[in-house]
Amino acid sequence: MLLIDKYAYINRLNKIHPAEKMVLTFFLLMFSLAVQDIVVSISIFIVMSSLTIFAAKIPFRYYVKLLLLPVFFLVSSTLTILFSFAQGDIPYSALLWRIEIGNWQIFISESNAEKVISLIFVVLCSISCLYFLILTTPVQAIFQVLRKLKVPALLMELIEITYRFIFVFIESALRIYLAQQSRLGYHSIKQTFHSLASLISAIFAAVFQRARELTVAMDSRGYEGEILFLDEYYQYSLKSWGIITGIIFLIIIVYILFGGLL
Amino acid sequence: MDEVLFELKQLTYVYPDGTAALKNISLSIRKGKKIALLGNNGAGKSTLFLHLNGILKSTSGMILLEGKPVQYDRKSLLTLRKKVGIAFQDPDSQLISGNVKQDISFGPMNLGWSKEKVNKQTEWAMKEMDVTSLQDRPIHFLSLGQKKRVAFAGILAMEPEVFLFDEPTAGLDPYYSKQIKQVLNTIHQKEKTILLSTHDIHFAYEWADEIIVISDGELLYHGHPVSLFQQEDILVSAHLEKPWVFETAQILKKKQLLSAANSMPRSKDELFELIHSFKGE
Amino acid sequence: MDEVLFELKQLTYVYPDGTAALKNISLSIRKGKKIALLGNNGAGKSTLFLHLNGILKSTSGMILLEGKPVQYDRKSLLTLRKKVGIAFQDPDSQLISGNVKQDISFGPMNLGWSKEKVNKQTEWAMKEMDVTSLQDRPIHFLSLGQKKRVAFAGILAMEPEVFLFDEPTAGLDPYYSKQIKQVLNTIHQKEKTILLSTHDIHFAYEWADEIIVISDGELLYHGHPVSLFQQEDILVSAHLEKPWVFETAQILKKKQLLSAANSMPRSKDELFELIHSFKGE
Amino acid sequence: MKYFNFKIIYFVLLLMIVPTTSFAMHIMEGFLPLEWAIFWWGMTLPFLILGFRSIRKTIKENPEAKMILGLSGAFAFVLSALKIPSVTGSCSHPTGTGLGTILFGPFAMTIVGTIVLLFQALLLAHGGLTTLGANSFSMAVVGPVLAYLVYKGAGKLNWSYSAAVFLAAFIGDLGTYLMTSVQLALAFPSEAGGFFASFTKFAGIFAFTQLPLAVSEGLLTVIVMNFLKKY
Repeated sequence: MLLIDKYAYINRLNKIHPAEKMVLTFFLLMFSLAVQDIVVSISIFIVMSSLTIFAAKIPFRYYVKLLLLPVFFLVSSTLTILFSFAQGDIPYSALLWRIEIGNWQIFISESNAEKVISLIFVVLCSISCLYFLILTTPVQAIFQVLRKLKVPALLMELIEITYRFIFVFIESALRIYLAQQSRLGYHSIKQTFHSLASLISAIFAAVFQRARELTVAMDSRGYEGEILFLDEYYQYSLKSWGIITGIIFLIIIVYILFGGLL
Repeated sequence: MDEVLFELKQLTYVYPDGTAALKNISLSIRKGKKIALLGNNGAGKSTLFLHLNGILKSTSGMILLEGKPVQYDRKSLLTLRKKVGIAFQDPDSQLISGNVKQDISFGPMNLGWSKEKVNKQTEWAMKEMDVTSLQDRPIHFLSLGQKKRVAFAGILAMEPEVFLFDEPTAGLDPYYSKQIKQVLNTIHQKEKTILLSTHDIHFAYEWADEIIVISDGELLYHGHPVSLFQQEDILVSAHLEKPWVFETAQILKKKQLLSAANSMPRSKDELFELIHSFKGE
Repeated sequence: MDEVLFELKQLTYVYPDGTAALKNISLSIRKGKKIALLGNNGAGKSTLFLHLNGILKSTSGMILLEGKPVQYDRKSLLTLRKKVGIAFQDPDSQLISGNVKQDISFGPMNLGWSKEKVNKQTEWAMKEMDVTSLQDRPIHFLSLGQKKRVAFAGILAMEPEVFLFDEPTAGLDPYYSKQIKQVLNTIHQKEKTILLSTHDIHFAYEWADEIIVISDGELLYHGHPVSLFQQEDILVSAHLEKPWVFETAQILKKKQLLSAANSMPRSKDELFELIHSFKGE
Repeated sequence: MKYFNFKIIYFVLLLMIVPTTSFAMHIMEGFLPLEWAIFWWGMTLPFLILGFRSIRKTIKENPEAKMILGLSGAFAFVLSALKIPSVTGSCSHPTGTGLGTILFGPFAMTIVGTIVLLFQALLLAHGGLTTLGANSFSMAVVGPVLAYLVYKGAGKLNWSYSAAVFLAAFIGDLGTYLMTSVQLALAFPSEAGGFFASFTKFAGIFAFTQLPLAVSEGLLTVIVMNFLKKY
């Protein structure tokens, strides 16, 4: 249903301690955002993509498909940054391209182009970090770390109930959708709106019914106001901390030696 | 009545995540027949239904409807879905809006019929399914048995030629099951083709002209009910049990408490009738 | 083993909207018995279960647990719920979070046991319900049959003395149904009391020590399975059919193809055994 | 007039590149410089705390409310994964901001909305973790607050129920995307004209996808609310 979720549970790195994967991901994310350097970004992108494809064994084609996912946002936003508009004279000299229409100028300045190129690399690097985390770490393992980090228990409970029922509701939404489709519910725009609205209302009604049933079921299992269960057992490993430290050092050394080169 | 309605040719369907739900299925479905589809949960029964309605499109192989390959453009789908009505297992996913009458008119409205025709069809379907007295009730006040009948009326009102029923008696107590079975007879009297999936082997054995067995996406059997249950190997590999009427008759015949010359009884009544009229050999 | 566990005295429950779900029900449930609760959809079976678990509080009448009236303060409820485990019909409303193992540990954790004990109980319950191999899976990866077994394990891990099952086999195909029935035997071997509601009359007849029939909130019958199906009036008013084993045996006896001296067979195997060993009168 | 023509050329160019389905306005992972990512987390946090306190109070009074809120998160997630036809003929995903605010109120929506954004990042790879603060500020704070004010305001002005619902959803969407444009413009001010020029560019660009979506979502929300009123 949700392929990212599925891979998170079945990939080869799923048993690695989530805290280890989170430390690596967040360090590299922060570092690349902080230094905004193309060489660093490329290095991180290569390291994280390799981990995702070769270590976690996420299918290459699926990974590429995921990388293309944010293309719309990236293209439209970077083009927006790339082109500048000005009325009258342009106060800048270093221009790559310029067009004049009426008293308006559209232009691409050198500094803007640099900014955009660096941004694209930083973004690619960041999503490779994000994808590494979400493709290799089950959401529930991330929750476990968040609980250890003392995120309020009530918030964690809300998050967990949400997660559990996302799948229940997707399934019922899908069923309703199929039933409507077989009765020609999506054959015109007007029908589509009507059918979608009744689908949404049905799921919304299910919220209350499920809430009631869940309250009863939890009470009958001795629930006393806080969801408790055994933590899943993950082991910290010297080897992965070694690899993490190695990667971090490598990236820092790359930054010191080659930073600003491109 | 032996015209072929659907012809499936080496139909294969693979879900986006790579699991094959249907494997190379070839079979033909003839007009006016009552066909029961047996198979465990996850065997591919629902997937097959969704193909016959044009909601899923096969990965390979093809489906012919009345000799012509099924097309997937908007207009062809409209014609297909007008011809083929599906009643899903869980009526709650089928009935979602408003009251009984409004829900039943959902399909007819989508067919673009005139208000009068929609109204006429809706009234008629309600009468056939015996839900006219419920017409103003909101859906969520209905019992499960009532919901099922309303869902069926919603399909019937569109006047399809083929009815696909996904486990029509699941979750119903024996009282409502019986009612649903009567409803199936009502529909069949209109010379409609009925294809239904069920776990109720006894019912399938009694009701169906033909039985189709699917296991793990593969077609294991398509033919007469009696000969199916004589083939132990198919029963084992599809996890099917024999209907008790069949099994009891087999044992009584073996023990010569029933004449071996009698044809196999198909229902409880037939079996008991045979026992009654038994004179000893 | 004939100690009384629950004693219901003139139990009546009226929903806030005024409909009476249970009417003046008096019965006692003895320890270690396997009891089947029959009745149509909406007869009041689930409402009765929720009373035994202390979730609903009767409008009038009372419930005694081991001779003492059930109290509704926090502490008494905790004790009651530790004693009485309930498995609901739809496992999606019962399974809460985490993966299989974590969900099963939810109940034991609420009982305030030590981590070691919780772990031991969870492992044990997983083994009993044959879900150990699924322990790391998130709930949404499971099939319906697997979800049911996980839900049962979640109850079993709390080691209650009484198990309430709301239609444990509903929606399952025959293969999974069989598995669930084996699970029931496993539980019963531990001298636990089991009360289950079902529409499967044949199963109830074969499995139960006692049958309780509820219709429209009223108690119609409580006693031995065989004598229930000899009382035609109850069967009619509760819309119940006879189990086919019972009916077939009745007819064979009448026709003197079975000795009238034989006790009524309770299962297919017993019936066929009787037919096999029949020598003529 | 000529200014207008530019934009048209510029947008036609863009429309040729963009796919027909687009997700609602989520700033993607890595797009905001570190300082801005942190800044927006800082802006969102007080609202999260406020929202959290408000729901904690509700839950104390009614324990079932906890389940309802958790399930609402799941509901909102599924809602945002639906595709709705946009008036331009393409498809888009609703934000659910307006509907959620009308149903649950702006405080609960802050928490529920942020949880939904978290799951969109974790399960769908939409948005991101460093940009969660910024996205949450526009979608779970500004959008809901605007939607709520409009909804209540229209009620006070005695406008029809449908008009109030439509405007709440419409303005909620619009507010969200304008806020996102502000965030992007602050992080990437234009060389010529600074923040305002940049804001004009971003707001103009996103108008193409977001305005039709806001209209569609407004209409959808009206139909949904009319359905729910019957329950």
